[in-house]
Amino acid sequence: MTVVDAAGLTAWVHEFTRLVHEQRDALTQLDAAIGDADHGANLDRGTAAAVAALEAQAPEEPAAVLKTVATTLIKTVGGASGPLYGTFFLRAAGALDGDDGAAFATAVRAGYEGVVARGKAERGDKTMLDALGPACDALDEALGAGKPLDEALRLAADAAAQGRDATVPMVARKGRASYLGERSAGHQDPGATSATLLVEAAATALAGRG
Amino acid sequence: MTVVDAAGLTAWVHEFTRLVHEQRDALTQLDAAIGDADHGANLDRGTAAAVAALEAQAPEEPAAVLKTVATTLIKTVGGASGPLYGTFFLRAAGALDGDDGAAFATAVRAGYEGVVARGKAERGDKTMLDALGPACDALDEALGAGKPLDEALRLAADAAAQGRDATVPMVARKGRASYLGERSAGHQDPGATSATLLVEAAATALAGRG
Amino acid sequence: MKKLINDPADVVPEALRGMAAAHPELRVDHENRVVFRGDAPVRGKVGLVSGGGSGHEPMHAGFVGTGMLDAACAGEVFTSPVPDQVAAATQGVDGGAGVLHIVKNYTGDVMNFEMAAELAAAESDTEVVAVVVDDDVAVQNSLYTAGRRGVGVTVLLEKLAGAAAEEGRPLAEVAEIARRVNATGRSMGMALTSCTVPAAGRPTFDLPDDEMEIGIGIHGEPGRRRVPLAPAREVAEMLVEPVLSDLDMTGGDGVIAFVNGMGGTPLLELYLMYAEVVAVLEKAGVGVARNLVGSYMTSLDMAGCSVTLLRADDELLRLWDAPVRTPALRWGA
Amino acid sequence: MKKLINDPADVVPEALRGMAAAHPELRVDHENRVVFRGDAPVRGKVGLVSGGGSGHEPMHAGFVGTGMLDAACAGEVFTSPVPDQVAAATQGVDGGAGVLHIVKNYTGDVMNFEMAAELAAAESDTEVVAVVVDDDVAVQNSLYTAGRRGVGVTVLLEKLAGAAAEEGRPLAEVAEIARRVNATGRSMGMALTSCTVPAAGRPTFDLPDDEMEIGIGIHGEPGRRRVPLAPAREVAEMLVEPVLSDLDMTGGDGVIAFVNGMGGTPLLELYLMYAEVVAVLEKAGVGVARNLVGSYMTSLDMAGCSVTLLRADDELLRLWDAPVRTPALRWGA
Ligand SMILES: Nc1ncnc2c1ncn2[C@@H]1O[C@H](COP(=O)(O)OP(=O)(O)O)[C@@H](O)[C@H]1O
Ligand SMILES: Nc1ncnc2c1ncn2[C@@H]1O[C@H](COP(=O)(O)OP(=O)(O)O)[C@@H](O)[C@H]1O
Ligand SMILES: [Mg+2]
Ligand SMILES: [Mg+2]
Ligand SMILES: [Mg+2]
Ligand SMILES: [Mg+2]
Repeated sequence: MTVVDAAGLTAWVHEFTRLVHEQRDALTQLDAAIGDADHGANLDRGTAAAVAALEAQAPEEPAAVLKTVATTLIKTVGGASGPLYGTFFLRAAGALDGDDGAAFATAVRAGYEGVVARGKAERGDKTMLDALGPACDALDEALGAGKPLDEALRLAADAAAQGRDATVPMVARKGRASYLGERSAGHQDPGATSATLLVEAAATALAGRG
Repeated sequence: MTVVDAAGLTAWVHEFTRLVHEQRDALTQLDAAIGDADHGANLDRGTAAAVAALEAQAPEEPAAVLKTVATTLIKTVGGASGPLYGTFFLRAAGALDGDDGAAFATAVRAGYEGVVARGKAERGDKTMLDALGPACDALDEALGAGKPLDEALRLAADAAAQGRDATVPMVARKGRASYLGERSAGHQDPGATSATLLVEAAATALAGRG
Repeated sequence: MKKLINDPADVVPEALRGMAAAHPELRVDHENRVVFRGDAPVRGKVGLVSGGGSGHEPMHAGFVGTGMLDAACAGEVFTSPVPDQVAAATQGVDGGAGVLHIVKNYTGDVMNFEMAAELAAAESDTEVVAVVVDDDVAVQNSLYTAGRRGVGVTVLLEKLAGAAAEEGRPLAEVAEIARRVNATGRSMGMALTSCTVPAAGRPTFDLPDDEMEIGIGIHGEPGRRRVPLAPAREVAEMLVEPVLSDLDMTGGDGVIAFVNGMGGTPLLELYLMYAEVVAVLEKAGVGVARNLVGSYMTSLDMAGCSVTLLRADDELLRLWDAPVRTPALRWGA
Repeated sequence: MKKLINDPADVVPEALRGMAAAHPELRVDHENRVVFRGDAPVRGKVGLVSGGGSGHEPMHAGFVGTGMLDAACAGEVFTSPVPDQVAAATQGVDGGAGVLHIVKNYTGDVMNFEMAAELAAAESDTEVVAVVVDDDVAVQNSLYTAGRRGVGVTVLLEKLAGAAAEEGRPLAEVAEIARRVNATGRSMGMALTSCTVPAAGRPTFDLPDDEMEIGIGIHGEPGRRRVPLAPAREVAEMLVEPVLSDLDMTGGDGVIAFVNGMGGTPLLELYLMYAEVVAVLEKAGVGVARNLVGSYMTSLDMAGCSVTLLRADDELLRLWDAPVRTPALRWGA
């Protein structure tokens, strides 16, 4: 069965957009505490633009969907999260080869590695990597263990959420929160929070596909 | 008996200074409501300087006391109340001729007329004239009726207080409060309030002199 | 009260100390609290003296220099300077061609400058002419009131009369230009928040989060009316329309348009407001010949703005474009 | 939230419209949100491009003009511009002598400028060199963190590198001057109040009436520590001392001292602060060769200030004194 097609990826982006819009103020408030109070506005603007671009073009190729999202995010978000989420989708688009769950997992991991390369952060630095990394690991592990994509994505979303929660006590070493030093501890990272929405959106949008 | 001598006038200025300092914030708050929130600071600065000048010089002539106060107020207060109170003391100094209650009343009325001339306001415009004017009238009337200065000054202070209270419903036609138009009604005029302190100070400081 | 100050009583002399350190090209008389052009008095040039309460920075000291003021007297916060200060300034800028006093129309300012002129007349034979600025359309003009306040036009007038004086024009002509500027310029202001006078220690007025004051002055005087918060687009209309209906600004050479910040409003918002003001003017058929956008005549930390329009003509535009070299306004020099 | 705006989403394009109207000598590309010198690209001159989030006005667009920047990219409020904007700016200022990117050290700014440079390299053969400004001593500098932030030195660097480019110096030399400026300048900032991001609608942080934040950035990032309110005299010490202990500023030709307002602080207070800063420097034996006092790099409506010191030498002083003609900085031209 075709698990990952243009429609599925488009649904993923739509669902991510919906969640970001819904959580816009919450994301901004998290960013206000340890950053500059724009993360919700940034992603809301970017994801809305990505949906508009997909609607204007409706790419037929799955990789083209991801590429459109990537370039739109890069063109419209700015800040740290724009290039990072943009790179995520760009690398995922480049790595997408096939239409099953494993192909999706490979693409997502390539995206994650793109974020690592672009942002030069590590897990534990209190960034979106702390949600994305565990999610990729959980996805690979579940698929490797023969679990269906549905269940694997659910596990990935749970891992992302756990990773997100684990950012609370961390002292930030990258991004704007790092300027706060010790004062950054005790706050949840906004990027890890939005990244969890991204994985959550995949689990929802691709549900029932395998 | 010498009713009005340098010591008496100096005591008057001291008492006025004390009252202004005590009421400084109240005067400023009245000015905040319909002006620019500086009347208390202005008079506190000026009267303190006047006391300092009197201490530095200790003029022997009663008129010289009033003149020192006048020039010091003009030099240090600024705003509307500086020239007006300065003119009050300057004209009073010029008109002081004799040392009894009648001489004092004449001097005070000359001061009042100086304020009228300098400020070009009338009674009913919601200014210090609304306290000074009734005080002068009451003083003249009481002395004319043969009352002792003590009692006359008390009546003058009461008249000033009544005049001050009567400014509350007035719509200001002069000074900064006039910019508010109808919105100036319902507030007590700061200058009428400080002028009442001036008359009150005379009643206190000159008490027991006749 | 949150301010970068020490003792509230020392704000003015301490800020003057900073001005003196920052601007060695000026001369500061700390005793009299007067800021002079470094080269004052300029022989044969009409001397321009202005001044007023402090708390409106950069006005007036920031406008001292070539092509604008020769001296500015700094009163206490929101309190006009005293006659001695104005007299010292007058004497210090007298280059033999007479002195122009530029006085904003407030009871205190008018009286203190008057007394200074009386002092000057008694003590020297310097010719002094005073021009009183009264451009605020928020205030009714009448013989039986204190009259309109002097606000934004003051800045434009100091520039334009300063340029005329710099050209070597005689006192009568400089004064006549100043009067013409005052006659053809009008302003209107608004506040989003009150200011806090240092010596008072708390906001002059309370303004709920969803309201603004229209028709405020520059001393934290409350305005004529309080209205619900509105978008910049509507604020621009509320400010421009009363100005246009007070004085015909159409035809001729357009206007000098001045959007002024009250001290607590960031430049981002002032530029945005300027775009809205231009839109209102366009609709009314009024062209903009020159403009000035920034916080030039402030009211301490008040958030808000004012709009000033001045009907331009050839001569005023030439004077506007003439070189000016002061801490706050500088071009062509 | 009390601001002179319309829809919070439109703040940046609407303010750019006002800038374009106010400054006909500049050219504004509204699609890309880039403000250009009117005469860009200047043949044979190194092009200077900077930019960053909006909300810091007059930085950067207010520094576009002769002797300073060739183009400024305006991102959303507090959000770095996107690569397309920077690429359009780069292309638009390329006069054949290469382009210098002046980038403040924030993760987002650095990445977006990097991606723009990659785009430029792929699409043209314009030589691009980036200089990253990181002068904020409130932040620990380490390879393992995001490093120090770029703050006040950016303004001085844009002036100094701009003057070098205007002289016709080649890209390598202009970049080397920029790097030298960055290496010899340091800053420290503080806030009395938070700013309010228009899209967020409420203050980024809460600060009690009797406390202030020391070591804040220019994006409403909270500072390193919160301390009780203190007089200006002590604030000056808290800001100057960490700067002096980070970098030796004694000897040589003194410093360029820059007291910057954060947007909501009136000039009166900035001059007062400058007097206190000079007093601290005097005690430390540091002379001031040049100064700049005003709100040049703001954080929306935040009340507060920052102090920047730059160790001067003959060449830097000459470049500082060179003519500059921009909306916000202007002298000698
Ligand atoms: N170097 C980095 N690597 C990975 N993620 C990062 C990095 N720097 C910042 N981030 C993420 O970006 C988020 C902030 O995004 P956003 O607020 O949109 O950008 P900005 O910090 O430029 O305002 C942070 O919460 C963090 O998760
Ligand atoms: N023209 C006038 N004649 C008499 N009194 C006046 C006049 N104008 C103002 N005042 C008085 O001055 C008071 C205000 O004084 P003050 O606050 O010190 O000066 P300013 O208005 O310049 O700030 C007013 O309350 C009023 O009583
Ligand atoms: Mg952010
Ligand atoms: Mg007052
Ligand atoms: Mg006053
Ligand atoms: Mg940001």
